Amino acid sequence: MSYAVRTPVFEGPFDLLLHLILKQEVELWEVSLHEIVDVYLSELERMDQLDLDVATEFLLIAATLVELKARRLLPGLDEVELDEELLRFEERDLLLARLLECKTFKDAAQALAAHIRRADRSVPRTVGPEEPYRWMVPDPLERVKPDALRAAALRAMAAPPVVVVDTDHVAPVRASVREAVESVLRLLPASEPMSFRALVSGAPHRLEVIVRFLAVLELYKQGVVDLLQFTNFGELTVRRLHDGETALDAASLADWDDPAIPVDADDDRDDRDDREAIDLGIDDDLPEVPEVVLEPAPQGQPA
Amino acid sequence: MTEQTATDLVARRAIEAMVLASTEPVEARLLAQLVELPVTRVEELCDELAREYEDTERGFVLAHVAGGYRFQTHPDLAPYVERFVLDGQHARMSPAALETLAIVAYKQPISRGQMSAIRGVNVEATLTTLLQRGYVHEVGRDPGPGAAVLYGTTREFLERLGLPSLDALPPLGDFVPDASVVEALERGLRVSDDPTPVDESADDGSDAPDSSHSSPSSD
Amino acid sequence: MTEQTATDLVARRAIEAMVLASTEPVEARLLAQLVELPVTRVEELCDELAREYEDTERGFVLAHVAGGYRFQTHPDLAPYVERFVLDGQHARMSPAALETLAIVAYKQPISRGQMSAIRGVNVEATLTTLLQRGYVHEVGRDPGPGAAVLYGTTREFLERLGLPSLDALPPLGDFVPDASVVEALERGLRVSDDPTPVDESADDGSDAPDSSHSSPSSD
Repeated sequence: MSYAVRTPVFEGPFDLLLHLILKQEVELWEVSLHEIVDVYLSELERMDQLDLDVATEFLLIAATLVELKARRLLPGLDEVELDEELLRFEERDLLLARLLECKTFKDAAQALAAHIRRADRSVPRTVGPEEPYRWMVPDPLERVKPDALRAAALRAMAAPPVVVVDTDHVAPVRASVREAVESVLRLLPASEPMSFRALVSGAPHRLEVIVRFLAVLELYKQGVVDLLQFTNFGELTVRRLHDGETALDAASLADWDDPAIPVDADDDRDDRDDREAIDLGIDDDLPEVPEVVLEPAPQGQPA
Repeated sequence: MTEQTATDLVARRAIEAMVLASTEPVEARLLAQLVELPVTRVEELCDELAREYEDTERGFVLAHVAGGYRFQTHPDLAPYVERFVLDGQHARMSPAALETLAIVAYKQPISRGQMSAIRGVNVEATLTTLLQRGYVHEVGRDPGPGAAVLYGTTREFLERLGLPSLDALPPLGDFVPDASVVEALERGLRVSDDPTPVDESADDGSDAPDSSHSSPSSD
Repeated sequence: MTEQTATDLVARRAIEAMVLASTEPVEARLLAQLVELPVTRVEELCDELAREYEDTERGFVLAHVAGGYRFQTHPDLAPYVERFVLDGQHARMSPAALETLAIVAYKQPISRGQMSAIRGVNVEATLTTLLQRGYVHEVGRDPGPGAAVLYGTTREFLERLGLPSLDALPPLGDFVPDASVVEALERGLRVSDDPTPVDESADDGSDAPDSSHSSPSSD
């Protein structure tokens, strides 16, 4: 499926996501989360100039999407605790609810626009009374207090909005793939294989499970571990390939955790602006996740 | 002519004169006070007048806008009036401004943070525009911690939309996406453990390059 | 309906609409041009309209005054119109006008370009209103290139506000204007009068709350 989404400038993540999902409406049976995630991320990548505030929200949504996608890769979803299960649906539903709300107001805005277009066809009479009465009209300034004038001056000269990234709604849950790699290496026995489930048994937060999974993939990529899985969605087993420490590719690790450093200098994507490289590239096998800051409970739930 | 209708006639004429002389929509309450009739009667008279203008194909209408009555040109005559009143042109509103305005209209009183949450982007700039244009204003403070400024729509907003009051806005429920859209969205975000098999099969195929079975030397 | 009367009907309605929306009496010649009929025919139509209003006991008349046709209140209703006007509930200063006036008050002498730059919208319409009301007047010319007209507040402004002098304006305090405001003022005189689209959003600049159509003699 190819998307010619070159078109509009998306106003925000919901805009983009709505566009991506509803665009696929015609191909309803082929709709799948991973495609949406991929296209979303590649859209994000193409936006070479993201405002910081816009970027934050885009990244939050991206993180949620990646998380949704990553869940499919986690084994034994059917056995996770009920709490987790509920939480997962809750989060997905929250995103869904926000999308619905956004769509609702988009359509409401259209209705307002229609009212305005209709109203624009009429011009109100504003001339007021004719001469004999005109001089009787009280002067509007007589009702204005000097303080109101001062307030108006302040309003007019006030600084334009200072862009403040509102991070209140971002839960301070941080997980680093680099740290997860260390944890995995610490936990993984030198000789015998270990199930992924066991590897994440001590992880208190879903996010850590996901990041630990990414860490395992990274180790796999670097040839430190081998992965065994006999059936789809079956138990995933991790086995250390070599005894002792293998030299880890630090750059590759940095790739995960340090989005500010453009690690793809040798990349052939030449139209990228490295200064603002917010690398969520999906050129590699998996979405690279920058220092993941997930948002378990975004504000602004629909009323 | 009975006394009753004589009173009505004077009231009707007085209403026409006062509304004509006004620069703003005139509230029925004010008209009622000046013609010394109940507000409901004044409203009836205004309705009658409006119908009469329509029936006699006048070039103007008596419109009920922003809580009051005003004379305005009949929309049919827009081509003439537009050529004539050159500086009456309104600035167009961006889609972003309209969306934010819709949110304020339906959710007022509402804080900036709440607007941003709904739109998924910072509404700072659009809100400033709306404030400057006078469609939106501060209506209070959130009693909660932080005491966020709450915003609501203004009388200018109603005038711009040509609506008598906020109640005349179409109900928000009219815009809630229908089932097919909801389904499309739901499907778009479906996680794999959802029971529908359709999704699963689509995944299995296309997810392959992503799965851990791919060759380890991929880098 | 014959073709002739259909044309007449449209012309009649268009005349009503244009005269209603106009802030000045409208010349028959201008009306004739816009409805594409001979001037004499337009005059006939206006006479017919005037008679019709009289016959149907409207509260307004179509008067032929110096300069053209205009709607005005029927003399019978003078007591109502007077009370209505004196009541003055409809005389109000738009937020846009107040802001522009405030900028002039605190930053005079100031050019139109500078006002537009500070407010982020074209102040043309509001400034015209303020000039007409006599709150603001020309106080000089910028010595720099372009020689932009500079404006300041009038004595009437102070009187209306009940202030002895400009020094009595409440101080802005330790308020630091935004950098863009400072820049606009410094750039000052190089700012051409054409309004810079400071406002990033899709505003096309016209001064919204005030742009309520036609010319701004809002009294």
